[in-house]
Amino acid sequence: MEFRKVARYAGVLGALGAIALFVEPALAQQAATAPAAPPPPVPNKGDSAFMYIASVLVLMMTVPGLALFYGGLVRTKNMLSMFMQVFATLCLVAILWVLYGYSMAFTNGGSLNDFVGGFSKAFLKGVDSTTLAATFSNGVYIPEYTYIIFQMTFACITPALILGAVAERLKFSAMLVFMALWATFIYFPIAHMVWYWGGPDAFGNAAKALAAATGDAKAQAQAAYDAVMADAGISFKWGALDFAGGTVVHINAGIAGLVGALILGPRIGYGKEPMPPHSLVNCMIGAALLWVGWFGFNVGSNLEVNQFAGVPFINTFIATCAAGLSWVIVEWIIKGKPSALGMASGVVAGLVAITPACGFAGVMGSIVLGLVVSPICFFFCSAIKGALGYDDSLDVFGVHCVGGIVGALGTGLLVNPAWGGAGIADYTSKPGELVAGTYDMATQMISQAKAVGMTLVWSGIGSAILFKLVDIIIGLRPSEEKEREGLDITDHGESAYHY
Amino acid sequence: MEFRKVARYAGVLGALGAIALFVEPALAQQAATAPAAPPPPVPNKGDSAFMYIASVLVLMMTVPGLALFYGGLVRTKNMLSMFMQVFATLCLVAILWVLYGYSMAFTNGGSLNDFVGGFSKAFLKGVDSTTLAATFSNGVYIPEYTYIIFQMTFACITPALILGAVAERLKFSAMLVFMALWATFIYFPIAHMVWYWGGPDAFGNAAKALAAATGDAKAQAQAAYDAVMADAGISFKWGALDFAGGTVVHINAGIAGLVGALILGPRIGYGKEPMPPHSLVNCMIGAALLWVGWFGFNVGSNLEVNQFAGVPFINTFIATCAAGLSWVIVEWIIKGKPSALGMASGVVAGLVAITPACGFAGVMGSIVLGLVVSPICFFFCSAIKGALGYDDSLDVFGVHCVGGIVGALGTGLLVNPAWGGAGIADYTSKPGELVAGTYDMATQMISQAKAVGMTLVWSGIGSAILFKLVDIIIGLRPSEEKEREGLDITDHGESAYHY
Amino acid sequence: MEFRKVARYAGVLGALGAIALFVEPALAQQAATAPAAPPPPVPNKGDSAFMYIASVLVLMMTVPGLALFYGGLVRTKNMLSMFMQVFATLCLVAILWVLYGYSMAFTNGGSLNDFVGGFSKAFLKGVDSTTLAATFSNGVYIPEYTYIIFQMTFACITPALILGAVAERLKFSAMLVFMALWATFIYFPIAHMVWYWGGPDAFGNAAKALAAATGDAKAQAQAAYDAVMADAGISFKWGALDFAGGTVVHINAGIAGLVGALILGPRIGYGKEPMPPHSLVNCMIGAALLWVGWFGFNVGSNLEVNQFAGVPFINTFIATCAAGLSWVIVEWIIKGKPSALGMASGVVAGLVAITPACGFAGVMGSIVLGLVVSPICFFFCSAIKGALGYDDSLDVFGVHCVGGIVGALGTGLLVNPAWGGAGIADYTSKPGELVAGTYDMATQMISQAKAVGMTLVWSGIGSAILFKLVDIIIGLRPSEEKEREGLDITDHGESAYHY
Amino acid sequence: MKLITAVIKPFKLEEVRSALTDLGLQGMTVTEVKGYGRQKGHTEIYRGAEYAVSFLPKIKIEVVVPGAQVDKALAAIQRAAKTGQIGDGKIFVSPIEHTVRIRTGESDDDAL
Amino acid sequence: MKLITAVIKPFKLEEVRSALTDLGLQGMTVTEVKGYGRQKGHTEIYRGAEYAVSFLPKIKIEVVVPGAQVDKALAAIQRAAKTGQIGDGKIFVSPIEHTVRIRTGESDDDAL
Amino acid sequence: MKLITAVIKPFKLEEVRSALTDLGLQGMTVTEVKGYGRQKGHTEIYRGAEYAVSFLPKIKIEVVVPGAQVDKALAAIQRAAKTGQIGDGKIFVSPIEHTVRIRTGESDDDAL
Ligand SMILES: Nc1ncnc2c1ncn2[C@@H]1O[C@H](COP(=O)(O)OP(=O)(O)O)[C@@H](O)[C@H]1O
Ligand SMILES: Nc1ncnc2c1ncn2[C@@H]1O[C@H](COP(=O)(O)OP(=O)(O)O)[C@@H](O)[C@H]1O
Ligand SMILES: Nc1ncnc2c1ncn2[C@@H]1O[C@H](COP(=O)(O)OP(=O)(O)O)[C@@H](O)[C@H]1O
Repeated sequence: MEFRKVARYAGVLGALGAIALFVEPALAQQAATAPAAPPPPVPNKGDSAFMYIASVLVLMMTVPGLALFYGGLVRTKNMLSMFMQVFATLCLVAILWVLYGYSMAFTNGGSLNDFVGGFSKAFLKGVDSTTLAATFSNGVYIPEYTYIIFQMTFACITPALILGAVAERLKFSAMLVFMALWATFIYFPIAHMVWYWGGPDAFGNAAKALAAATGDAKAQAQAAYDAVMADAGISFKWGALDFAGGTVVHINAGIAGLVGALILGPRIGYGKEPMPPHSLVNCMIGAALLWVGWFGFNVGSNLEVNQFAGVPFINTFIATCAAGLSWVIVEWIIKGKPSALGMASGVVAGLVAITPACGFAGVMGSIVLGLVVSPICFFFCSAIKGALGYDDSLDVFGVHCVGGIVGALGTGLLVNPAWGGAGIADYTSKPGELVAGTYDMATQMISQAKAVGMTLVWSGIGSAILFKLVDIIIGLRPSEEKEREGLDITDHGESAYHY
Repeated sequence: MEFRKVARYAGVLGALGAIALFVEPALAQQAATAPAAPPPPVPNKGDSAFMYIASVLVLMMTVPGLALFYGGLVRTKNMLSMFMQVFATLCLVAILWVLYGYSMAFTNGGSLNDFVGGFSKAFLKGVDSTTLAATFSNGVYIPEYTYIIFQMTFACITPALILGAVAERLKFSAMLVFMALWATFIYFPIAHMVWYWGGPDAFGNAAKALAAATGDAKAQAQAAYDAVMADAGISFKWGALDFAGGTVVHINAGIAGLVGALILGPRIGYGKEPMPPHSLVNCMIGAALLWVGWFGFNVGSNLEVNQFAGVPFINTFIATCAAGLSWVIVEWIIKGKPSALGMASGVVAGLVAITPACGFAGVMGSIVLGLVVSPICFFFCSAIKGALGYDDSLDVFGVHCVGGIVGALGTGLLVNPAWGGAGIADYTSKPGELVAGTYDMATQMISQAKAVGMTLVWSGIGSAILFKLVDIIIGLRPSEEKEREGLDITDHGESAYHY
Repeated sequence: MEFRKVARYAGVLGALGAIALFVEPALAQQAATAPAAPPPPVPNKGDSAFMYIASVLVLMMTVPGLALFYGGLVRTKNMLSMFMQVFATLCLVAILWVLYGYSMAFTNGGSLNDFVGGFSKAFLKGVDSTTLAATFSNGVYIPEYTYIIFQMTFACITPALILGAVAERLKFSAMLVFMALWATFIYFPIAHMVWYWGGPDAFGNAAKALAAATGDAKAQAQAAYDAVMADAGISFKWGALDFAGGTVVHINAGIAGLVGALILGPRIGYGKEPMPPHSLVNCMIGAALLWVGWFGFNVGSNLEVNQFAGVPFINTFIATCAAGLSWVIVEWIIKGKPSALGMASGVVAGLVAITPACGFAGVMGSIVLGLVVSPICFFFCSAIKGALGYDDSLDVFGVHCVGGIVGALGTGLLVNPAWGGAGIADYTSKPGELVAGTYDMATQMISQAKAVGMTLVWSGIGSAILFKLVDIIIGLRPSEEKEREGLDITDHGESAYHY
Repeated sequence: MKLITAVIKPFKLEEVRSALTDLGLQGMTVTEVKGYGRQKGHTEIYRGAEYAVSFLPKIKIEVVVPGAQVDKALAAIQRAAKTGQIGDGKIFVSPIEHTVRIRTGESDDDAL
Repeated sequence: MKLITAVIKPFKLEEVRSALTDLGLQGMTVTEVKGYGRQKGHTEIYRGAEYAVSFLPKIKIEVVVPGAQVDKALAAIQRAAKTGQIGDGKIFVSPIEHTVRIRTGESDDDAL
Repeated sequence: MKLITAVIKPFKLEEVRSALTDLGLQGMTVTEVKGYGRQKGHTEIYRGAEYAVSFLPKIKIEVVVPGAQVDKALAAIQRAAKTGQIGDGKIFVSPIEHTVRIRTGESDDDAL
């Protein structure tokens, strides 16, 4: 038991990434004061195989998964629009990612390093088949391309999530411009804040060097140690836990969606005309593919397929089951019938909530998290949305943002070793031995809350500015007549079906 | 050639599982009489990567695969009902699995051990990231979580298969209660009977210890040896072969479906009104995803990705192709046209039949099995069903049970080394060397028949009791008016499509 | 940098395969003159795991991927026909593959060896779990079954691609006969010409032996060396580069499709009645699944998951994104609206173009290739097709053949190390050290053009003969009345939808 | 000639069709429609939002018959379509002045 | 009795339905149709091929009313369905000679 | 005014539409229907179970024309829709008493 507790963590906040080039200058520098460098690590083929498939799975979550989940929920006349917006967002952001996004997220940003990286790897400069990225285990590396690809799929799906909130009334042209801006000014920086750090070996080596240093070398080693610790995003330094992107992905996209829905205003006829999902079948296929792909998302966030990979896997499975059932039961009690849309919503809410927690919680804790998240999201999607009257078309806020917050806070509780959680790893006190650090609930919950708050503020305000900007430049909404006719015909000149 | 023949086996019956905790007390006890224990085995990352993806594939078989395959075949008004029933069964059984199902299937059940396990691992007690599960190779282990997850996906899809037989007329509430009971009293015990054993190392070590023992120690070693051999499910001890679950999954669900169809009675209008599939497109997408996912099911049942993994893979591919073509050709001859539904049915029949045989048969044998299974299933789905007049809505009996029986018996023949089969491994006479045991067709066919009969009886009678019970408590069928209106609206308050 | 440049190549043309049985007689013979043979290589489990999943992904490209992509584009009345033709082609060709296709493609064909293999491995004779296939790295092998399976999925999808060009007017019976012939006389030979070679170790060992030989042995070693070099398909010997099958798969199927469309003539009503896609949603789901599965196709073509596997992966991702956007933008400019079908077409065009180049190009080169291919394909699908008036129903020629040619020629340019490409490996001058050979643009472009031309001629003429032959024997097209009613009912006796 | 338009419950189509063909009426045209009437619809709920679906699926049969056969046809339809439950539907009779069979150009009663 | 047939814009269905029920008309039958008229359609483009789609989705409402209510019904429909934009649709009135309620056999005005 | 109702083969819609517009008729309403008649349907087989599908897809065109144009319209439809094969369909003419254009309130011939 002891072993597991310490091992499944993620440094301080370091959920996903933590790329460290094997021959990164900063590290080389410290290596000078450390014992002779070990031979370059060789990536394990099992890890690589897993990470590539995980990336494929996250792509499948986006297309066709998310496109179907969202597309099934809109009216027939906007079905293709939904598909096109998801596809185009994916294509656009992937290209930005290799041009400068990866660099903005995962390099040192100099004086702005707390918030954003720099451009030293723009156009993937210096990346080739031999460069490596750190994982969360000392001495274990994966090819840097593998890491770039896996992270790219995250960068692509996150903005696409926003589309559900503004569905059926956002012009395609405006959407493209908004997405380019949003990826650049919101996503890449937040990814940097949360996921950029030096990696376990950098931490461990610096700590070892410091411990070994005596006399004059002590001060130098301390400085080197401090430099390594400081070379990370601000959220990471706060020590919040987020295994697979609850904040960076779900809270981030969810709050941006709410802001978009408020700025665009409700769809014509909202609250007056019925707007039932045009194909709940497509919606459920989409939900199923999201679930299937989410194992790439969550388990891939372990960055290697070591023994601990089973933990995020089983938690992702079970929390989702619990949340699916729990939404359906709440609905049964309150509305009189358990609905298929409720099942789909619960499944997604469960996946969202377990995302930050999946590597930290115990299996029973995951069941509880799943049971809890659905009623809360249900309440936001029906009561709160109804009361406030905003038109978050497909409940991106109610499911992703609210579910993400439940998950982020739940993570702080469920990591508790006393409750079957994995505890928090300590990379520095006994480097390489995976000893668990101390866990204090209050401290941890404050860290979690800070990370949540930071994301809500940065993404909320930033998205508002960007939406307004695009509205001024090219206008967000189509004319009333076009919106009535549907975006499929007016934006794309096509109809989804000709049965 | 010699090497292959001995190596692709599976102990006695041990198709899938054979979990043995590395430090399980019982084994440790015997280890005392054996030479010093080797260092704890380290799971191979390639194996883990493969098993996780295999589990994802089996999930994809269930949702959206099976939901689409079944959903496409019902009438529009019951489409969401089909999806909901599959999703809810999956969610429910997965939770039961971690609560007590895994323990009931894969622990020693004391005096009931022939038929069912105990509750020593209820709530996954004692399982963590360091515990291991045995594979079919001496000295090769995978993380226990990996095994729990993989087996969980089997536990989830099996009851969902039943849903096709009682489609369009089983109330959602009754379905939930039935599934909880069925998993508990039928599936978990049968999984125990067929798949619970001590693993190859336990067998081998006991045999080695026995061989080495002299004098007084001999009797003690013999007792230890007998204990290991006895610590297995009854079906396993009979020595039937079932690589990936032909009995536990397909015969089991198929006979339960027939019983359900008989107890519920035919759908209103059955035989009078046309009930054509509302979307053969969805049905074929479902069939394709079943095929795709079945590689996780069948090849994953090898539990590791060693050189023998190619055998179940290529057999699963080829038998399916042969069965797809063969159904279509039979139909062409008898009905005048080769139909898409025939292709989908043949594909599934082929997958069902090859499931128990995939790791044992040769490639040419698999083609024969595929060619043979489709005409037999076709005969049951058209002639027999028509003659007897029961309403097995989606032919769960005709395809899964009949196809499963063809496969189970075919396995006994095709394993024959003289016919290109793999032969049956002998873990005890030369442990660790994968020497093939003797093969006798008559003996083997009797074992196969016993396993089939056992499943038919246990599941047939048990399911009848459970269906009746649920009928008494809450009633299985909706009112006539509700059935006419369709379960989508009456059970779930939704319509599948609003084009 | 240096390391990467030399390493990602593929021998001379050797895109995909290069099977060499570890104990193949020819090699054993040379080994006699070489130093003592090393112990038999053990396949890496990570490689095997990856290759099996890659094969599953290519199956998923075919069904449901391609079936949906094509099916969505036809009219409702031919939807099932499209699905059936894809499924049946897959089943049929897979069986031919294990019966004799693999042997025709991947064994020595004696005097015809330049063009086709022999029948020494018919019925998979001699293949078992212990036989191995070479990869592109010295000393790295995968199980031969793995290679057979992976290549089988290619053999299945290629003929299925043709179906789009002759959609809605090819009888099912004629289709079956044509496909059996086409696989046999076009696909298996072309696969042999392009992908059959001795593998890196055969090359390297012969070269080493030659270098070490002195005196009399020199001539003998030279002869042995020449024999190894000569034991390859003709296209391979020309030295053209094709990483994952641009010629064998896309140009080959594309030109066959054009020939078929010309011989069958246009659909009744073509150019007069509107023939809009009956479900662009299905088309886009299909495009997404093609994309998802294509990672199996392209990255699997690396045959192992070494560090270089990231290159085809990221290129496949990024070129596709660029091509998707670029088609949409061209359409926006020329036709006034960016369409969903345009996005789907661009995505597929990008995938086609990057297929031969994915392991050779740099990431920025891949973006350029993606941006370039879409306008060219768009031009063929609209202007050229319109001008010439042939009815390539789903633009198989315009997307697969044209896109394939763009990719094949682009590969010759983008492999250029000076432009970020990987350079061309030299297996003989410094065997085992992965030193890059020289690159000369003119030479390389001539090789590429020869391979393209060869494929166009063999497949173009061969397909014409086969289509004519089938037309004479059983007739290609249904009666006018049947074509009007739709093939779903007239060929298969079913309707796709009964909403 | 009269046009008889019957709005019936969908599952009654087969019975009505065969009742009419038993009378020797060889042609009819059928449309899927939605009906609003006394039969109450149902409520659909989508993530908390409830919609009253007041329109129910019905089948509309249109059959043009020679004047002499109107009464028999009305009786036949009524018999076949009746369940006695609310929502069984309506039959309307309206005049047709002229009929043409496109294939042959025959007209009026000959065209039926 | 008269049959009032109104072809309207789809999103006006709810308003027209409630206008009619406000008049006490408890039944109507609705069909999804495609209309061709002055309102121009749109162009759809599929891989370069352009199709002029001249038919637009419309809703056809059929309601049989007692003679006395025709004018009120006409006025109500017109009010509810009007947007003032081209394509608002048409209303046609035609005679109905006989009506039967299948469930009860009641006929004519009693059947409405 | 008369209502001309034509039930035709689906692929003839375009020809009939353009034949009518050539006459200057600017409006019509089209419905997808299923027709039963002399033209025999087909059999569909689902896993052994055979269904005789007696209804075939047809298109129903409704066009209201001023009395003076009825004959020309009938002739035009007949010409355009004819293939000479069984199942070409029927044309029915019935009276319309009143017409309203919703947008403007114009009525009768002005509304067409
Ligand atoms: N006045 C009417 N005009 C047109 N159709 C009507 C009218 N009244 C009823 N219908 C049609 O008849 C169907 C059945 O009517 P309803 O009032 O529900 O039951 P019942 O026929 O038993 O009185 C309705 O759904 C509608 O399609
Ligand atoms: N003569 C007609 N016969 C039948 N339906 C018609 C006729 N004229 C118009 N319609 C229907 O009315 C709809 C609206 O007509 P349109 O000419 O577009 O606009 P408006 O009603 O504003 O004049 C058409 O789409 C068509 O369905
Ligand atoms: N008496 C009728 N009333 C209504 N519709 C009819 C009638 N007779 C035929 N039809 C319609 O006309 C179509 C064609 O009729 P059918 O008898 O098949 O061929 P034909 O028009 O060549 O005589 C039918 O499918 C049906 O929709």
